[in-house]
Order: sequence, then structure tokens, then C-alpha cells
Amino acid sequence: MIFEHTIAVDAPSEAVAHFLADIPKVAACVPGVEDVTALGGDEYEGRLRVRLGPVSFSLTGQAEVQSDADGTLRARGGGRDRRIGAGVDATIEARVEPLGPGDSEVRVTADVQFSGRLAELGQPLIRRKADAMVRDFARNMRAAFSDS
Amino acid sequence: MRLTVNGQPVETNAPPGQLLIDLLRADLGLTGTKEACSVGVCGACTVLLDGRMVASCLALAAQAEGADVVTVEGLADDERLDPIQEAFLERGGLQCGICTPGQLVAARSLLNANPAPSEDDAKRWMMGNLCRCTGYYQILEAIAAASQGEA
Amino acid sequence: MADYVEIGMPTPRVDGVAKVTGAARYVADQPIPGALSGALVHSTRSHARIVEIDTAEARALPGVHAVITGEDVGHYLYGRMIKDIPVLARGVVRYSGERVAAVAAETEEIARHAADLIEVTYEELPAVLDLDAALAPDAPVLHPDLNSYPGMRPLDEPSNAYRWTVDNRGDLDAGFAEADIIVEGVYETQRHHQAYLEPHASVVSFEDGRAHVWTNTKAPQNIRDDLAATVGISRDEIVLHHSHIGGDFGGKGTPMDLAVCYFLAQAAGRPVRMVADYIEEFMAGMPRHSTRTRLRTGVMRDGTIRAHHVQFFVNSGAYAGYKPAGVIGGAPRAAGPYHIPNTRIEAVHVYTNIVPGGHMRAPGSPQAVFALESHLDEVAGRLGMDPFEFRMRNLIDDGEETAWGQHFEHVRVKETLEAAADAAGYAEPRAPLVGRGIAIGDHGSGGGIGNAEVALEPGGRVVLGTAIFDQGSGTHTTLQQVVAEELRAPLHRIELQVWDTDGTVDDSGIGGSRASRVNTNVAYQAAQDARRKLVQLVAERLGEPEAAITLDGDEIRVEGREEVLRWPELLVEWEERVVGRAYIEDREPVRVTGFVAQVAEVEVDPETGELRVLGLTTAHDVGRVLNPVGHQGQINGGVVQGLGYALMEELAIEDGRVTTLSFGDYKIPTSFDIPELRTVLLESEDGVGPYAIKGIGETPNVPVAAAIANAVADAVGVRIADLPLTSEKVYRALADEASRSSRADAPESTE
Amino acid sequence: MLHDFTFHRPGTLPEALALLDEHGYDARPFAGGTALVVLMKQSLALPEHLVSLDGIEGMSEIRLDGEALHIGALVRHRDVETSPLVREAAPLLAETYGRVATVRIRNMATVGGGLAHADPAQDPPAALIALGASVRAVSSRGARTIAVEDLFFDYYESALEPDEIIESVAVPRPAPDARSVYLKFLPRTEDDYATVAVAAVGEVDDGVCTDVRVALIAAAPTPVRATEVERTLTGQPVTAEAIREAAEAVRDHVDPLDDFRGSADYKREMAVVFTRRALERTLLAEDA
Repeated sequence: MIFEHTIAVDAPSEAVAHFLADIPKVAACVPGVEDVTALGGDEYEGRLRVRLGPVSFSLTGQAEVQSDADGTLRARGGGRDRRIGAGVDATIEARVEPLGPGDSEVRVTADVQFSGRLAELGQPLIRRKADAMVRDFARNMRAAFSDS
Repeated sequence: MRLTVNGQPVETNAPPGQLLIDLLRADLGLTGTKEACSVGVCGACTVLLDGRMVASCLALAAQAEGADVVTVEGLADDERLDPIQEAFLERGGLQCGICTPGQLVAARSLLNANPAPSEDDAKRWMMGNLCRCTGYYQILEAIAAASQGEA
Repeated sequence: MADYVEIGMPTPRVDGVAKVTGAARYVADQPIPGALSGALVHSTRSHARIVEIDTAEARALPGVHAVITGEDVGHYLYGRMIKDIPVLARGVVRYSGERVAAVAAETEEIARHAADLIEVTYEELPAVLDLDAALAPDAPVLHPDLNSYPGMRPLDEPSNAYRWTVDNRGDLDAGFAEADIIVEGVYETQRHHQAYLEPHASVVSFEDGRAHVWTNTKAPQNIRDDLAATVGISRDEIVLHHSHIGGDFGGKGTPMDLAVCYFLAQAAGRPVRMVADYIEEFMAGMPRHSTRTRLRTGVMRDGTIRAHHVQFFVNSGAYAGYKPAGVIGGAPRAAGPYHIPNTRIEAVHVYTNIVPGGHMRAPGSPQAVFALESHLDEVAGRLGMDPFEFRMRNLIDDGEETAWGQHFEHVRVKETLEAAADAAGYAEPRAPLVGRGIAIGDHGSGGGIGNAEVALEPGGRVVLGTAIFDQGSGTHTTLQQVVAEELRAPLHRIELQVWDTDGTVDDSGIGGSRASRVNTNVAYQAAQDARRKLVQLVAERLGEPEAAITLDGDEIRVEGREEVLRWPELLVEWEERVVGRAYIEDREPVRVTGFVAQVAEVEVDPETGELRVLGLTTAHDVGRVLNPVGHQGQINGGVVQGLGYALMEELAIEDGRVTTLSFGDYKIPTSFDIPELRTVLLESEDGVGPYAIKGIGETPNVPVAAAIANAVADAVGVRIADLPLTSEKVYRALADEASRSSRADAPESTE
Repeated sequence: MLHDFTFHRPGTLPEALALLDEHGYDARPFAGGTALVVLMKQSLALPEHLVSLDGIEGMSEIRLDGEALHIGALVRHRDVETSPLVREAAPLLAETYGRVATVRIRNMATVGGGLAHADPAQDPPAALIALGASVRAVSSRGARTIAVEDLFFDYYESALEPDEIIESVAVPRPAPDARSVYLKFLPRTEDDYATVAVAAVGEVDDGVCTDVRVALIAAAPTPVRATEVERTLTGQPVTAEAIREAAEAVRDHVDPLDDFRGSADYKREMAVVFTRRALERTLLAEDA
């Protein structure tokens, strides 16, 4: 399933690019991400807790994350919930584009494959959840900017 | 735990996760009760629990503790068929037979609650018991016939 | 007309008492001591290379006895004609839902949990999820090795369109050239599940050096042979035992998970039981195919059809093997029982990366008839003719050939249509927002191989032996009636004995309305054979010529003797039994068909698009009816299945994946949703077999969708050309129509 | 067979609450089971402790107390549907509970369990919101009252804390001359979830709408109350035109999901149509 989102940020693109380069900081903004550990190189492991309708998933797994100074972040990885029997594999790309002197936007494209029980849930529900997660991420990211 | 199934006392050590349908089918060998949709929609697993019809595929065995359970095997009185069973036979209320136990239990509970149901009553009551073979017409005819015989 | 005692009598089912008391055992009910439970891993990708299957965690789970993948199941592919289905995917998956690995464990819960622990790593391949994608010139080819598949007609170059047939009659171009009006249309149908309420189930147990098998199939001999070929053993090493079958509608004719079950039992060294759940049924069953039909019809102003071009595209899904012939029929039905001199009928079967289609009740016909009968109303509309008049002008008479070039005997299609129209009050005035629509279909009785045995036992028991597993349609009961009729013995004395597959080598089982043609005939012959042998025995024992002996029920009279003998007692006295047997192999093409004409009356709520079927009239050209109760039951069930197809049922597919995964989402009609149904039977002496009968299992579901679509058009003037006819589609069509006409009205004020 | 868990059968409400308190997220209250068992069967919910509420006394009664109906959380849907008391005091409620799924499910599902499940397509919240009902939620920390219209905040997510259960539902008795209706749009089968459904309760005095409440289900991630529709009509003379206009406002209250019962756009249009029809039936009934 392909997801595309654009997040507006009232900060210059350089600052956003700088933020995207700090992977633990970015991860902290993803709703439901917990216990992120750097494994060395570009490898990270961690857990993602997602509540989807009546069901809570706890997906643990690894990801390879790279970010460039020009404001592009690429992540590729996957997670599994062993108890429920569900999994996610995703390739995500986020790119900063300047909009004006103090405005920019982050364009996020994600190609996500679901397996097990997750694959049995309806697309509209999953899309809606993804939208909500991106909204929360955007809010967290904006908050992270105002803090720094 | 104790319960009564088709008039017989039953004592069982059902683990908490056991469903009523599995207690009936696997432990007690009452395979007349069928599992089809597994989510409480189709009605093939219908049994009476203290006189009310329930989906045995959604009920924990533990919920039947101390209860009186009636399955399709308990409808006939020894060799004498229940009038609803006779009516299904005569009117063609069954074909492949997989939904039939649930249909019969549901129809029996309808006639217990309402001995003279209108066609509309019967259609509403029986709408929880799916049948792919008969298109329902002969099931409804059977219910009407049994009701007239009994009324 | 013959004077029958049992034939034509309303007869309760022979298996009825077992079924109403819960005693009847289905596959899932078979008590198999020590049986493990099997569970499957299904693909979550539509098209992907399997990089790795990690089964370590599943194997390590306590209670797991076997884990198998495509590597463990030999190299055979299976399929009913075209053998293209792997038992478990090897190297590549071709649809989301495909079987990838399997587990056998002590309990169903452990097996399912172990299946969840199996980790499959995929490398995504480009997928073709619909006809357009699959037919695109640069489309990835799903089966590059298709020419190596047994049963496949080789192609010059591998293509997703694995079969493209063209049949020409007359001169199509000339026909169009002379036509006054040419009308074109495209009609689409959805994937439709048989929705029998008993999911697929299999049990395999090895004993005495043979595989003992239980599975819900209506063609046991074929399934035994398919299993043998798929697992690489001889068919003598398998015995398939009888179980009751919980519905079929075309869906219970392939081994499905039986071979997986076999390999699991072999790997575990224990019996294994696999019972599918309904998620698996919807995700990875073998539903009715979705189709796209393009029709182009040339007519004269007087309403006669001169030319008709059919292009019937069948979305086969990932495999062809679930279809008995590798392809489905249907395309000719998009030309119909009409007198059309110039036709071209193309049928195209296309592989796509979605759940493979299989057989369902009159395979191909509901799709084709929806297209044709919708289209004919469009043509009639263009001519300004009533759809009834237009059909009557073009339908064939007895002796004429159909638009696809077939000669049927005793054609009574016009009478059938007239009967339906009369009974429905077709011509009567309609209330506002109420419409009536008509549609016509037919389906002949297929041939095949049948066996029967009739044993006369001392004391008077009659044992009817059959290889048929009655999937619910009532064949066992009609066989019982036939034997009772021929022996003039009461029904209750005819005991049914259903053989396991050791009972006979070859038998086609149930399917294709074969029961009417083959099975009643073979039972009749076996009963006649028993009579003949009884007469021989009596003659021999009494030292009389056979010609001197007459049999009337149980009574035997010998010419010149006063006394009346009775065979039940004679056989006791002589300690003899008499066994009649018959075998039929009838491969003749269909000569007789059963026509059906239906009239639907609907009311449309223009604000919501909701349509209510107020009434349905179904008229059938039936020959003789063997059992009115069972016969009417087939009609009722078929019509309601057609209603579900017309209005609501659809295997929804998103991104290649079936998303209607329960009866909560895939809705079939309930008792509350059925319309008032009128049935008209046109009985006659013009059927097949000893009693002149016609099949009834398939036709009633064929024209329903078209009749309703035509009624909607009649009620509110919009044509819904894709099934199902949901309220939303009607609503949108009405909204489009309204905006079109308001645009058409608008310009005046601007000028 | 479901997964392994401990099945607790507390005899009193405080015992039940203590168990929920003790086991926190690992426990689930258990009543009719129709929703939770399906999730457990599909391994979508795997609670380690089920706290059965069945044996608890005092939660299975329906009583009329002053101007409110009090319905215990353990009362089965079917009993609300058939209760003479409910039929007399709030027929809308009996009607709405009678439209949930099938008799077999209504025999099992409880009033409290249904609300706690927070399925936005379930029927009862429409009537409960339109009637101004509230629930009494209890935990070992105490009790609180939550209006049903505030009980839900997302798909299957309610305002209840994990240690909290619904003890009862209080339904104010509608005014004697109030009219009410529940319209459920079921274009597929009678046992389906609604494409959209509307409950309305209204009072008209001398041609003027003095009070009206409208609630919809299956139209958003939660049941919704159409306050804008209500505001537009209240205090105004009732006319077909006023109703038609007011119903348009429901568009802003709904946020439907595409599914097998219709696209989001279609459901939005149907929300308008059925809101209008519900209002016509409640406010214009005498003219019709």
C-alpha cells in the first residue's frame, strides 16, 4: 500500500534537514515508537505500538535508516508482532522542500506491506490510521522545533 | 463445572478458553451442532442456553456453567421426532443439511416463544440462520406447518 | 403417459432423518482417533519471489509435528484439466492468499499459532490485478512456463491470455453492413463465492499401507485420481470414504487442501485433519469468475437481429486448474437462443494475480446472460420496441439452431417466456418507480460416467449402491425413487449404500446437472438388471422358461401355475441374493436443454437508489419432475443465490487482496430478504433418460441479475451494467442522469 | 479453543473492580462475549485475565425511577427490546435494541458490553444519544457519569479506562408528546450493519419545534450527535423546507469511511436523506 503525505513546517528547510538528520530525535516523534536502540552503522532496532480499531499491535523489528545533509531521509525495515501474528514491511522516504524563507514542507512517501492479521484489516481503516499517525508525527515534529 | 445437556447432567473440566461448541462437539461427541462462519453470523452453531438461542461458537463453555443446554440432538423425544423436525422433512426445509441443526433449534425457540408466528415474525426471527440451499421458502413453509399442527 | 407410482411424488429426503437429528456426519465430524490439526500459511503478496521461508520457530513450538513448504511436496502441479497449481507455492507466489506452508500440530490452536510464526521473506514482483493490466502489451507474464503445463493448449508465445477462442458463423461484417442500427455495450460481473455453509475440510490417515481420506467432494473418484497424481502414488493406494457434504454449488470438485493434508500426515506420521475457516474460504477458495463482456449487435428496424459479436473476457485469477475444462463456458450464452445468422463469439481467459476462479452453478452462464439480456433491452430501447416483443421476434423455434450454432431437441423457449410474462402480469400497468424486467437462460444436462447397483436381499430388503456423494441437491432421493418405481417396492425398503472409492473405478460424481441424465438412468438400468436376473434365477430354480415368468412388485407369477410367489420369501428359502449392476459412459453432446424465463418486478427509491424486489416469476421448461419437493427446492435456492449475485454479493478486492473475509462483510440473503416468488413449470414428455427429465440445479440462478437490471432500467431509466446492482450504483446513475438532463435543459437561458 | 487465560468469576462488583485494578491492561471485563470472543478467536485480543461480570447481582435490572429508565449493564439487548417497561417509557429504545444483528446475538450481547465495545456501527448509541442518556462508570477509584454522546472518541475507543466498567445506563424519559424514530438504512441484507442510521426525538408545540435531538451511527469514527441540525430547528416553525435545509447541516457532522456498505461520499449523502426523513417523521408526523 502506498501512502503519500505532505507536512507543512514553519521553519526554513535547512533547519528541517538538520532535524531529519538526527535519527533518534525523528524516531521520538513517531507516535508509538519505543525503545529505539542504535545497532551501529545505519541499523536500529525498536518497537512500534499501534492501536488499530479494537486491536493493539506491538511490532518489534529493525530498520536501516539513512539521512542526507540535503534533507532526505530513507528508511527500510520491518516489524513483527509474534503474539498476534502480524507484520509490517516498509520503505519510507521523507524529503524536505523549501516553500519560502521560513516555511518548508516534508514530503513523505511510504510503501508498506502488511502481513498476517494486519493484512486482513480493511484498507480504509489502515489509511485512516496512517493519516492519524502522520498528523501526530507532524505535531510532535513541530513541537520538537519550538522546543529547540 | 456442571451443566445439563439435552436433559443429561454433564460434568467437565473445560479449560477457560474452551468454547461451548467445542465442548459439545469434541468432548461430548455431539457433532450435530455445526461450525461454519465462526463469527456468530450464520447460525449453524445455534443451541438453546436456558431456553434462549445463542451462538455456541461465540459462547465460552464457562458461560454454560449450571445451565441447561439443548442441541439438535435433544429435539427429538427418543425416537419420536419433534414436530418441527417432521415439518422440515415433509416440506423440504433442508437440503445439504449443514445449517439444518441451527435452523431447527432456532425454529423450535421461535415456536416456544411464539406458537403462532406470522410469516413476518418467522422471517425476522430466522434471519440469523443463513441457508444457501433452500432460499428459505420451504423452511418458512415448514415453520408455518409445524405451528399450525401445534397451535 | 406412463403410470408412475413413485416418480413425480413429493418425497422426503432419504438422508433427511439423519440430517434433522444431527446424526449425519460431515468431514469435520468424522471421529479419527489421534488426528492432528493442520493449518496453512497464506501469501500476503500478490506476486512475489519467495526468498526464504523460516520455519525454525514454528518447528520449535511444543506440540508441532510437521512443518512443510513447497520444497517438501514434490514437483507435481495439480488441476482438473490444466495442471498449473502447486500444492504449496514454490519459488513464487501468484496471488494474495496462495498456500505457502503448512503445519500439523496437536491442536488447532497450536497449529495456527505455529503458522503465524513462519516467516516468509518475499521479493516483490510486478503484479497484474485486473484484465486491463494483464492484457497490456508489456504486462509481466504470470506463467512463463505455461506451455509445459499438462492440459494446456500450447501458445506460440506465453501470454496471460492463455486461451483465446474465436467461433464464426455466417458473415459478421456483411451482417453489420446490412444492419440499420448497431448497438454496443460492455457488461461487467464480480467475483462471487459459492458460500456453501460447510467450509472445505480434509482428513488423511494412513492405515494398512493405504491412505484413508475424507474430504467434502462431489466427485470422489476424480478427487482420488487427482490426489494420486498430485502426490505421486497409484490410485489403488487411496480410499476416499463417504461423508455428507454441506453444500457445493460447483465449489466442491477439486482436491483443494487435500494434498497438503496428505503431505502433512505423511510428514507427521499421524492422521491429520484440516478444516478451513471462512476467512480462508473467501481469501483462497475458488469463486465464480469476474468477467467483462463486450457486445456489438446489428439489427434491422423491424427488430430482427442480423449480426452479433461477443467478446467474453474471463478473469481467471492466478490459476486455471480449478476449472474442469481449464476454461469456463458461457461465451455462447452471450449470443443466446436467438435466431442470428451472423455471429462471432470470442472467449478470452486471462491469468491475473488474484484468487483463482473455479466452478459455480452454471459456470459462465450468469455472467454471459447478464450481459446479453441487459444488452437486448438496450437494443430494444433503441428500436422503440418492448423487450418482450423484441425477444419473441428473435427467439428460436423448435428445429432452429441457436445463435452459437447448436441444435437442441424440443425447443420451447418462446412458450417459456410467454408463461413467465403471463404469470407475472408483465404487460399490466406499472406504478411509478416500479419496473419489470425479463431475462432468459438455459442450461443443458452434462454427460459423464455413472454406476449403480441394486441388490435384492432375502426377506425383501433392496440395497441401492451408488458412488454418488449427494452434496445436498437430493440425488440420493431421486435414485431411491427410481429403484422403488422400477421394483414397485415401497420407498422405505430401498436402503441406500454409498460406496467409498473402492466401490467402483470410475464415476463422474455430481456436477453439470449430470444427475438427471446419467445417474437416474444408471439406477434405472441397475434396477432393470436386478429384475432380469431375478427372473433368470426364478426360471432356473423352477425349471421354467424365462418368458413364462412375470414380476409385479414382490409378486412372481408363472404361466400356467395358480400360486403367486413372492421374491422376498423365495430368496430366503433359496439363500440367494440377486445383484443388478449398471455402468453408463455417456459422452454425447448435450441435445436437450432446459429453458428458464424470469420476470423481476422492482421498486426503486430514487433518493437512495435502494431497490426492492417486489416479486420474481420464474418459468421453467422442465420435462417430467421426479420429486416436486426437491425440484422446487432447487428452484428456490437457485433464485435466491441469483438474487444475492444480482444485488449484494461481491468478493471485494483491494490491492489484489480479498477484503470481504467474513459473512459479516460478504452478505448473502437472509430469510428476511427474499422476494415473493412465483414458479411456473412447463412439464412435458421431452426430457432425457427413461423418465424424460431435465436438470434444474443450475438454470434458476442464471437470469436473475439480468431480469433485475432490466427492471431497474424500466423503473427509473438507468442502466447498471456492472454487478452487483448496489443502491449506490443506482443512486449515482440517477444523479448522473439528472445532471445530464439539467445540462441539456440549461443552454436555452444562456442564448 | 481460545488462548490460555484465567477466567475470574467475582461475586460482587467491588471484587470485579479489584481484579481489573490488579491486572490492568492484561485484563478485560467479560459479559455477553459476542464482540470480545470474535477478537480472541482471531488472536486480535489476547487478554490474560477475563473478569466475568455475569454473577454480579444488581446489574441485570431495568427499572423506572422518577423520570429516568435505569438499565443495568448486564441486561441483554433482547431484554431491552422486549421489556414492557422500556416499550412504555421509551419505545425508541426498544425499537433500536431490536434492530441489532439477530435474535441470537441480542440474546447474548449486554447493554454495557455493547457500549464499551464502541463500535461506531452499532445501533443503540443512536437512540441513547437522541434520548440524552448517560452511563454510570465505576472503578475501584470511584464512580462517574458520562453522557453517551461523550462516551466515544474513536473507532472502538471509548472514554472508559481499562479498570473501569459501565454499571448502568440512565435514560431520561422523553416528554409524553415527544415523537421519536430510528431509521436504519440497510440496502444489502436485514442482518447487516447499517450503511447509515439516524435516531431522532422531537417535540412540536403549535407548529414550532420546541426540542429536537438527532444522532447518527455508522457515519463517523464514533456515533455522532447532529447538534447543528438541532440548533437550526429548535424554536423555529416546522416546515418541510426548514427540515430539508436543517438536514443539510448533517454533512458537517459526519465523517464516514469507505467500506462494503458504501463509499464515504454516498454515506454522507444518505446521512442527509435519512436525517431529513427522520425529522419529517418526528416533527411533521401529524401533517403526513
